[in-house]
Amino acid sequence: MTAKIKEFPGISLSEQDFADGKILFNFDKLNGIYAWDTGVGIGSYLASLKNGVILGSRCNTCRKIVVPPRVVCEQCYRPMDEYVPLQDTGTVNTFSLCYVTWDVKRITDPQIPAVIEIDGASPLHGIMHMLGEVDPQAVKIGMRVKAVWKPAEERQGSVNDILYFKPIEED
Amino acid sequence: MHERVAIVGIGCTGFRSITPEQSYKEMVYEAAMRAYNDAGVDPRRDVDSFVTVAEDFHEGTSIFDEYTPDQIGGALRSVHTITGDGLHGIATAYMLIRTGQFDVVAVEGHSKASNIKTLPEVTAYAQDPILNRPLKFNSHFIAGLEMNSYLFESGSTPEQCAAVVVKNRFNALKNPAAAYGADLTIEEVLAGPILSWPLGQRETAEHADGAIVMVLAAEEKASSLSDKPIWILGAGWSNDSPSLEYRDWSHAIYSEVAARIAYRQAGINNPLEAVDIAEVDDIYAYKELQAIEALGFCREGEAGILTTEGFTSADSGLPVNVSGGSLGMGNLLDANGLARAYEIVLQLRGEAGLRQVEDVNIGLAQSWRGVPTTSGAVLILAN
Amino acid sequence: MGMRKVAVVGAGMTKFVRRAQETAKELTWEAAHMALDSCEMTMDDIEAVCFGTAPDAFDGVHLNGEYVSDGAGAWRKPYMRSYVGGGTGVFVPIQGWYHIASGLFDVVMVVAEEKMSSYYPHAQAAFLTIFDHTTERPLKPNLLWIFAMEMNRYMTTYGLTKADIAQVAVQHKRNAANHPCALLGDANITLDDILKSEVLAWPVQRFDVSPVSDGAVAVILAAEHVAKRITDKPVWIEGVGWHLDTTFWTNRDLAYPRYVEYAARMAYDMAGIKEPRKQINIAEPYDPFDYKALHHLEGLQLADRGKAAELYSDGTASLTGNMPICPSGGLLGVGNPIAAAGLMKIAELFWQLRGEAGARQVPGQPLHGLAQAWGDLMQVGTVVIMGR
Amino acid sequence: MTLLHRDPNAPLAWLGDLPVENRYTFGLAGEKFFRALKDNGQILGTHCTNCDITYVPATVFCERCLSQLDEWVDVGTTGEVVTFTFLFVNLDGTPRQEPEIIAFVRFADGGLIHRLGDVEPEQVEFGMAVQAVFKPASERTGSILDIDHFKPV
Repeated sequence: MTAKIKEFPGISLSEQDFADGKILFNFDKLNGIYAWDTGVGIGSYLASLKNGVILGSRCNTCRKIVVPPRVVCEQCYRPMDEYVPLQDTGTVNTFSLCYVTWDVKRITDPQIPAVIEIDGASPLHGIMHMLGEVDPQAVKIGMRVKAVWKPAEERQGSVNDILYFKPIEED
Repeated sequence: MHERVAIVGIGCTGFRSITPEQSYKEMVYEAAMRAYNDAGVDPRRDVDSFVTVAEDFHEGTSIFDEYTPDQIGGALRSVHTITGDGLHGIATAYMLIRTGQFDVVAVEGHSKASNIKTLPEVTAYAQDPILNRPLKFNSHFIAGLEMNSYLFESGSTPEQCAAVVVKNRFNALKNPAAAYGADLTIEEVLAGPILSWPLGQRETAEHADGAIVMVLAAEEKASSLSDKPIWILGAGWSNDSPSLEYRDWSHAIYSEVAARIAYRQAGINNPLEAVDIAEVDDIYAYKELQAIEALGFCREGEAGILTTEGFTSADSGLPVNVSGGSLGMGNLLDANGLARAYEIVLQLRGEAGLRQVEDVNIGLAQSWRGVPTTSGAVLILAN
Repeated sequence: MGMRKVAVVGAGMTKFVRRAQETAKELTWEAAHMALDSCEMTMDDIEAVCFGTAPDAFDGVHLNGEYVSDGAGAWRKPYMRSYVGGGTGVFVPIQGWYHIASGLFDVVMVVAEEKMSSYYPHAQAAFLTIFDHTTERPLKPNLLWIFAMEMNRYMTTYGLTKADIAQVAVQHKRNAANHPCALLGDANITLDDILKSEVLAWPVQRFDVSPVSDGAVAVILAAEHVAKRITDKPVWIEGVGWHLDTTFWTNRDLAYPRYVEYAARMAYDMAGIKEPRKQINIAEPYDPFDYKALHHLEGLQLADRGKAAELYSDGTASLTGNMPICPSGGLLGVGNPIAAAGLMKIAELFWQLRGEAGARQVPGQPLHGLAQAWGDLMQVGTVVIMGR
Repeated sequence: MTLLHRDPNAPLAWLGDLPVENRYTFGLAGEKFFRALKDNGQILGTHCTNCDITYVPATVFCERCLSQLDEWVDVGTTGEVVTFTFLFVNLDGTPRQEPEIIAFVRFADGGLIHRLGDVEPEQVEFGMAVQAVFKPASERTGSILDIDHFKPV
């Protein structure tokens, strides 16, 4: 049918069309404020972060330790058996060197988000966090890293209680 | 194709004005566990597909469908989300099973309304951004306009609307899951603050948190899974004009169309004769009257009279909202229709406890998606 | 009783543009109107409407499905909106399929629309809100992060180079030069252009990414008895599949999209396809980023793990190859108004299988085509197989 | 249902927002409708010959048959109150002492939602004729607010 149709609808505008007032438009902004109940699993995860511990949970059926902790195992749908405090070290599963912020501003020094497999959790089980104190070009998949925590008195029970993960030397 | 489909398991948790001890995922998990236990199924083995109903801005998350699978046992399974009411979710599961490709399908809906700190402003963001939002009106004005038009056209009265509140909140006293049971008088209802005249605050359902999960199955499975399968006789849903400028202000035409579709499937010509019990939308009290008329239980202008005469009370001709409705159980956002259907299933199974209605064989659940929508759904169930 | 057969009988779409003047409703209507015209139907023939759009944040309206419904023709008709993130565009025809296959309806309008430019100042920022509000959003993530991290994991696992992957962008953007609705078609683009484009989030560069855009697409589905009455060239929906993986995306292997594999197996089973590499004549895998097309071809079992790039280097994927991939130009070339982009792939298969794709027509009268989309937190696969 | 317990020190809730800001084009119909409102103080509709309906505000498509509409009509500035309400809550849900008087004012087969002014609540009636009161031309921007309110004729 595209062979027969000559004209497709759709009028393309440029930013200039808005600036010049060539078209009519308006703005609005949502006032959307939420207080999400943290509940059992994530509530305990946050409380644990405040104490400088990354918390996981174990499913005895699947013989698996996951992070963050949750009350039900998504694989077998059995209740998770217990909490497991994990190490604050891990291995870089993957990463990026990002030159754009979330609200699309260019930056010269890249942010380095990574998925970090946490020691003590099952293989491939990790969390997303940032890398720091590292030359961006030196970051590698498989690199060993350790959490750099905020001082205890500044922690609020938040993933930001960890400032970032930094490389560690190991034998 | 599977012609016949039944509800074989139900579970819920809630319904309370706040639920701070549980995350939304944990709340849904609890409801799902109950439903799977009720149906005697293991979701990881026996459920072929999962349908959830949710809206981004009710959750505070974009493409919220991301967060639906784990707590219902749907990880790495065929799961999808409908931005509709729970009855749209049931209708979707009904269609999936009827294709013949799926034997067992689960449906989930929930509300964490207490987590939305700016609900009036979130609701207002559903208004047309060019024609309506610049006026900066609280969205209750739409219900005010509609109620006034409905009263004027139908000859119904504010007292009749207040009688709906009295009935439903009284019914809720016998429902242990209901958050807002009360023994009130019409005068007490009318004495409350006005939201958008003629609509009063006490004729508007308070919000509640809660989750509901249901398991549906094709006929062959249903009979083996459940002693009391509740059969779907008909499912209809419809929209009307979404714009405030072109819609009909006094009639719930979307409910009329949805009912017509559902009745045709169910082979029902005379609804009042066929249907033994109904659960209808009552987010605002006048909506119950409007719905009773749109569903063809009586003529325009008669629903209010039937209500004050007690015809829709729990022990009378056509019991309506024996559960307490949204006025008695709370407004559950996208899960409202599931709560209505939940009560019908309990009643048809004979498991409604103190509020069990005698001799019920066919029940009807109806829902509306709230202001500013013109979206309604109707489900007809039988034991 | 066997399953009811469902066919695509009409299609329409708008141009994909960076900023559309039309409102979301108007874009939706333009596509719907064209789809009706294409098969000489009227709204009297349409019994139900299915609508797809991804997050409400883009169009900027709460309960967006309700707001846009009039443009999709939902007036006094059964209407539902479905979504599975980026997978929505290929899900909404599945939704239409089950409406008809259920026996409840015979003719259904399926529309997908996205107006990303309504999100201000930049659509990309909306993606912050797809992350977990408590455990991830405080890190201020953007969408590029997860793509870049997945691409990195994929490249490293299989030892692929940027040049291996950039071939995808070259070919899709070249194909798009023949698509009248395309935003970024370029017949002369080279590998070097891709590799030298601005680095956004290494390993992702500017030309590895599809552009945010506005647009809408509509198709009309009909049950067998109606389809045969309307057209002598119905295109059948032979198989559908969809799977949604766990939300905990940092707890699984990012190198391989197992959810796409599961969705594909579901669709192949239904379509009776035993040897996809031989039986699928055209593939429209989801390509919002160039590596994603490769990732998906592997999940779809159309290439061995880590080997999909070879389909491009050995010519299999080209317009005249054995299995042309994204003859439309894909998201990389035509544009990526999320849900509409997925449904564009369905429209493309419809036109290709009918031999109506004009300058993009692949030779050899293809019998079976596959369209696939993907989305959420690297989590969902949606697959539709169509055939003559 | 769960074997895990909640840490007694767990924070109750995580507070956050949904950052959504939008810029809406008025579109094909809105462009013409609001220019006429702004420049000429006119209220325009479009007519669907197929359904014999005149939509106000104007739209480029008929929601019933999806036909393209290009027959534009000026429907005047006086309409009829179809329904009305007195709104006692603000946008954020807080109560207000003086109500907003809001009406749906019919023009042809459509109409406009707007405020009523120059009238007491008890004077408002169904079917009452009301007229658009425009802001001075210099203050109009191309918005529904270019009409300040409607008042009884």
